[in-house]
Amino acid sequence: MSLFGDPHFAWRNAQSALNSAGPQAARIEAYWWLIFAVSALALILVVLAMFYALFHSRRRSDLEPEFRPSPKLERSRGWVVGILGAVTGVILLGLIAGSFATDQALESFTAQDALSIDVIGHQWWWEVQYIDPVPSRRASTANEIHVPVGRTVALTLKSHDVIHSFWAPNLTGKQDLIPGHEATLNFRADRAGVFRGQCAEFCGYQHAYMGFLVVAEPPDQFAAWLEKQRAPAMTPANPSQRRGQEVFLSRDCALCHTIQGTEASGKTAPDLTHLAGRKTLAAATLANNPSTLAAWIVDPQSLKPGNHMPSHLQSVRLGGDGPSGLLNQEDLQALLDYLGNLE
Amino acid sequence: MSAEPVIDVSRLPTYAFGKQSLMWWGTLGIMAIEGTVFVLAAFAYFYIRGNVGSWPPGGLKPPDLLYGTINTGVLLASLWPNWWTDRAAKARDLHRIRIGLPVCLAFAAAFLVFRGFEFAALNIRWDTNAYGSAVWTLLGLHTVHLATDAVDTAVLAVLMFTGPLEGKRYADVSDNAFYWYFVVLIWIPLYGVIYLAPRLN
Amino acid sequence: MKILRGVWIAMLGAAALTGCEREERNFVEPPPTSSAVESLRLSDLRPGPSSPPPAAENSAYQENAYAISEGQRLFSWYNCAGCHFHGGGGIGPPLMDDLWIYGSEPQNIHATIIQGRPNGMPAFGGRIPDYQVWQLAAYVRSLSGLTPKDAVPARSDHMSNESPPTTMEKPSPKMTGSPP
Amino acid sequence: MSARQPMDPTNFEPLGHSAERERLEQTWSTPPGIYGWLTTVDHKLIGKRFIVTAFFFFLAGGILAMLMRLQLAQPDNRLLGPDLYNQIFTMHGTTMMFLFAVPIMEAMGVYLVPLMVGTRNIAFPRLNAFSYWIYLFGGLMLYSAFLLNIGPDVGWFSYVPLAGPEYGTGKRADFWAQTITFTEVSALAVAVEIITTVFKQRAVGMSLGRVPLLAWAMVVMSFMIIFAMPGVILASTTLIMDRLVGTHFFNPAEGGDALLWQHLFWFFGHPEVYIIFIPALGMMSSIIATFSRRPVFGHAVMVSALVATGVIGFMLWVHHMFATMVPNAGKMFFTVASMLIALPTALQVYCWIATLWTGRPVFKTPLLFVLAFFFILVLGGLTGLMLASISLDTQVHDTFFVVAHLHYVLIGGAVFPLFGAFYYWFPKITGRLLNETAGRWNFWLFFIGFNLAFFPMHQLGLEGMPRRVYTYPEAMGWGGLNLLATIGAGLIAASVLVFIGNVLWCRRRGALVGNNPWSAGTLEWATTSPPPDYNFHPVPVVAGPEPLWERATGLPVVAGLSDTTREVLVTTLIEAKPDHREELPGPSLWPLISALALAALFVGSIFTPWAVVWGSIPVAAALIGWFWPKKRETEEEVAEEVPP
Repeated sequence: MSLFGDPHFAWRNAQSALNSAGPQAARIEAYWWLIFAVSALALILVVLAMFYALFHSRRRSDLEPEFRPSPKLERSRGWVVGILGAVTGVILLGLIAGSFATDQALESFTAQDALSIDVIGHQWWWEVQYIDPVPSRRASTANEIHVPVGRTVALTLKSHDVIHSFWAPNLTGKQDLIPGHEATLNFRADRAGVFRGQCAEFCGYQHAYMGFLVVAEPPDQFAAWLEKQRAPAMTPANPSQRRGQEVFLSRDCALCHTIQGTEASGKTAPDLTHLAGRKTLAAATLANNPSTLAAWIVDPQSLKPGNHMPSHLQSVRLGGDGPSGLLNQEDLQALLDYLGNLE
Repeated sequence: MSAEPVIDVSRLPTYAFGKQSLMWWGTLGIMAIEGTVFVLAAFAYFYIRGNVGSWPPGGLKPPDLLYGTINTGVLLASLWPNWWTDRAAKARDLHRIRIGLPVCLAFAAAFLVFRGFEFAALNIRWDTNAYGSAVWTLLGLHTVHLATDAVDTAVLAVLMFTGPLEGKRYADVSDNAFYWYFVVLIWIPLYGVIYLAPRLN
Repeated sequence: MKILRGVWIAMLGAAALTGCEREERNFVEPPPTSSAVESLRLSDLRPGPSSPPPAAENSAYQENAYAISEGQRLFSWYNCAGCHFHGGGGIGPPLMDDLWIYGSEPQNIHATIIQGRPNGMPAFGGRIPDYQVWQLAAYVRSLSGLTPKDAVPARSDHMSNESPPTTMEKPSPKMTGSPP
Repeated sequence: MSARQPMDPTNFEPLGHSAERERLEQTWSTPPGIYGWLTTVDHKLIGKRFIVTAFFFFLAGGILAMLMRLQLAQPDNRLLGPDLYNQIFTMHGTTMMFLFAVPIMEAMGVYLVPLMVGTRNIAFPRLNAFSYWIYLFGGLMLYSAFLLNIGPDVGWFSYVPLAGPEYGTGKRADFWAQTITFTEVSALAVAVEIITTVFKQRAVGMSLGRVPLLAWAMVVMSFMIIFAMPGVILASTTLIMDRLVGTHFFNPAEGGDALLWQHLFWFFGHPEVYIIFIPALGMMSSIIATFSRRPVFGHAVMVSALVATGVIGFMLWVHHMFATMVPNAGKMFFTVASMLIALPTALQVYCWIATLWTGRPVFKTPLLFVLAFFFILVLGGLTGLMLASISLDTQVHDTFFVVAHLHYVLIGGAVFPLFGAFYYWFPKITGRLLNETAGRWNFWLFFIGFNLAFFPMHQLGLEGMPRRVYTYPEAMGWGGLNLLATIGAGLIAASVLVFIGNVLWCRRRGALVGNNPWSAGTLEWATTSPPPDYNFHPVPVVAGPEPLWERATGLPVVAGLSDTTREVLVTTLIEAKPDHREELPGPSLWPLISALALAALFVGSIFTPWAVVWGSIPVAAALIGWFWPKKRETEEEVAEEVPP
């Protein structure tokens, strides 16, 4: 079952520590190649030494144990072992120095003039808040972080429930989000592109599908995007959409979701003000299009079992007439119309 | 071919005291384990403290000193009868052991009674906040040690009066005192953590 | 060896009989047997066969740890705590005591949530899915100890001063060993 | 070994002592039948039982691993849902760490250490029986819970708050915490026994410098258990209290801290790795020495390296927390320690290579398993260096790279030597040899399957695949390597089946090879294979680290130990001079009863705190019954008593 028929979502190198797109990830990648080379060499030498020892040992048919080896021979071998030990120690010190240098380099990327973003981990999605001193200029979105190319981004990471870990390997290393603590993480994207990230700390049933996108775009494009995010939601443009909005506000949707400019102000689920502008649904799990959206609304529990979006399967089946009737097909179609308009 | 016996051990004693004996090493191992538990529990206490501005948190009163201090006195005093009984055991003096063990037991009982008051004097419940949880755990952990050693002492005391008695029991009495020293000595830093640390801000 | 194995099997059997539906995680009502996704992707939505009336299922929620914890989550998500707080009551009546104005059976609580009650309790019928109403009912009942104790956690991760005063004594920490 | 036996392995079977032997037989034997089975205190029976039980848990954990690999073999797979998958990976980790790896290393110690140091039983034999029972009950409890859908589902590390009262719904995490408690009690008891045995029950003349490397390794392991397990005792106790009686250790809203859990858990969790690894190093040394036909090069360096590893092993735990907000200055210390711990292991590797180089290697299956170590463990150790770097760790931490690393370390560093050890000591335990051809199949299937299964995971991790995911989207492009890994896992399963078949066949029909088939040099081979109930008669005296190699004919022996009571010789700590005789207790039902009482307490305390209060009464009663002397036995002993 692939929900990503669209080749646009082939993410083979979009979530890779070996395809850095910013200075932080690049520094780590450089250290990786250094330690990889040293390690590969060391491994080869050990294995070669083992084979050399095996086939150049003094093989005799006589298996009489040599319980008191000649002290002279032992001493000369002792020198070899001692020198090897010393060389190993020096190499280890070199690797430690390299590691510290990398740590230092990462710390030295200053966060001046950084773009501040709050990221809050929820079971199993990411809340994203663009901070601004002027309250009305704040913007809220979910699972998709747009950043300007070439400008440092300073994330403030918090968790709403359990421990999560924010990891976008193309940009920088991961940072845990621990309830009761606040963490920061800086990164910079040096080239435009869509990168994927994922929760890296086991957080329950849908740890596997707790993804997000980092969309790095040229500064002007980013500014336009952010301006759009600050605006309230589009108003319904036709009767079907109006009905959809009514459905949204009168059913369970509005208890958890917010749509700016309407009465829907639930805080426990993703902000849907500009839902239609996002590339994915359900924490970078599904491509965002009307059919996946319909599937997600009706039967989220078979797509992401255990997640907190309520199932409406029964409601749809009962056609809205049963004791629990919430949503009939027309309602659903209207709702899709409305949500599809929330650019 | 036959192996030649070169070492005849038939005249060696069949039991021994202190670090010669197996049981002493077993007891030492247990002390090492439990000592580490106490150290880590104290670490947990200070770790929690590190997260809070004032200590105890929320303007709580520190634990009242009275019973804790009385109890520390009782514990330190109990070292003497234990040491006395220990010496009696090493001298294999059954008469003195029969006096010493009940005295040790009386000290342990007195201690357990005061310990009840100590819990009340903590001024907090275990489920109020993390500070409460930590002090209850420290105090509870130590109480468990006291209680088990009290039971140990009681069993040995009964055995000393009723028999059957063999030489090894004297070593047991000595090891019992050895363990008691541990329980007392570990209390002194604990007293500092529970009663004094909250007073040093 | 055989005896031991027998004992173990007997124990297992006994435990299985008493049932561990307490631990079942029912993510979806009804269970996800359908291929709703495939049918939906064709974009014409076909309703499936209607499922049995849900009232028959409610007893399963009352003993189920997952249902109670979901109820707890929904209690805060749907802002029940806004009036009832964490069970202590405020604008709405307290839920932790033994006083039930409209009855303490799951059905009563279900009805209260669905229909609403005079003096401020809104009707949630048609707003939240039925299975969630049962989960909420199970949680509300757990607040006054009407569900099995071992299906309910001792505390939650919020401030404790609003939680029910527990009557249990402190257990002594488990024994870590005594001199052999 | 096909060539001439360098010494007569039967030289410890002096003729003409048959009456004495019979009396010893009677004194040390385990009663027949089921009663004997339940009451035995013979370290060999308990050790065997421990090994077999741990191996069963290895199989159970392996089956769980196969299920995981099947689930991950293709993207978006629906074979297992997240609920079941989470239980399975938690069970796999918990089983392998707590029910297989640590217990089997202890089990090898329980079986081998008394034989290696030349004594007749382990110290505190009833405690030994007790530690087996409590371990068995813990394992059965965990698997019963799993079969009843109460299997823990929060990871073998049980991070709070996910494992805490609010998010860890039901009783699953409690069963995890209590399983840990069972294993702790068992492991700590065995650790104390092993230390006491090696320190006080060595053969006369076995001064500390002559203690075999495996016995040293077991001592270091035991010390690590003693200082590491308290961390997880405290962790699991506080977790249960948070869940059951509402304490707030891990509730940030009331001053608790989720990071406290991580500190306590990893203070135990990292030494745990070395608890598993260090005994394996000892097995390596035993096997390499025997098959190179010479003592291990640099005995003193080897011992120091073991001790250094044990000490530094306690200074690494924060490297599991590099992605948390622990201050960087603190983390740097752990980078240094985590890198430097490679040094003692490197030195040991060099010493082994020097041993092979100056020796005359004999290629048998045990040696093959040991040689694999030089590739697999060294690779795992090198990836460990990568994890020691804070920056690099933030990229690979909690990804499949770490899954690869830890399996290279634990399978390469412990399971491969362990399989070598099975082949090596099987003739000791049964008197029969395992089949050599099957052994080669066993080895090559394992070696190839292992690398196929785990090497691709390095790349998966670098390509962004996190650990503990029950599935992954097809678009990530991880499908191919995952399929390869699943195929490799299948080969490992086949290899283990070959091994089981080999054991089952050779247990009854393997070649009978005498007492010392490898003509090894250490004391466990100085008695018959399998050893008699009393291990040695007469009790040997040693004059070097490889006593069987040093003296071509009969070693000097000890005389004068009672043959009507279970008497062992206690020697001094450093020089191993005779100090006194001590009688060890005989078979008893009390260890089993005590274990049952304690198990009832532990299981009950999952459901109610009152179980601790009421449950302690039967526990105390059982322990008193255990220690209470029997009148007749005491009288007998008093008659023979020699006071100090």
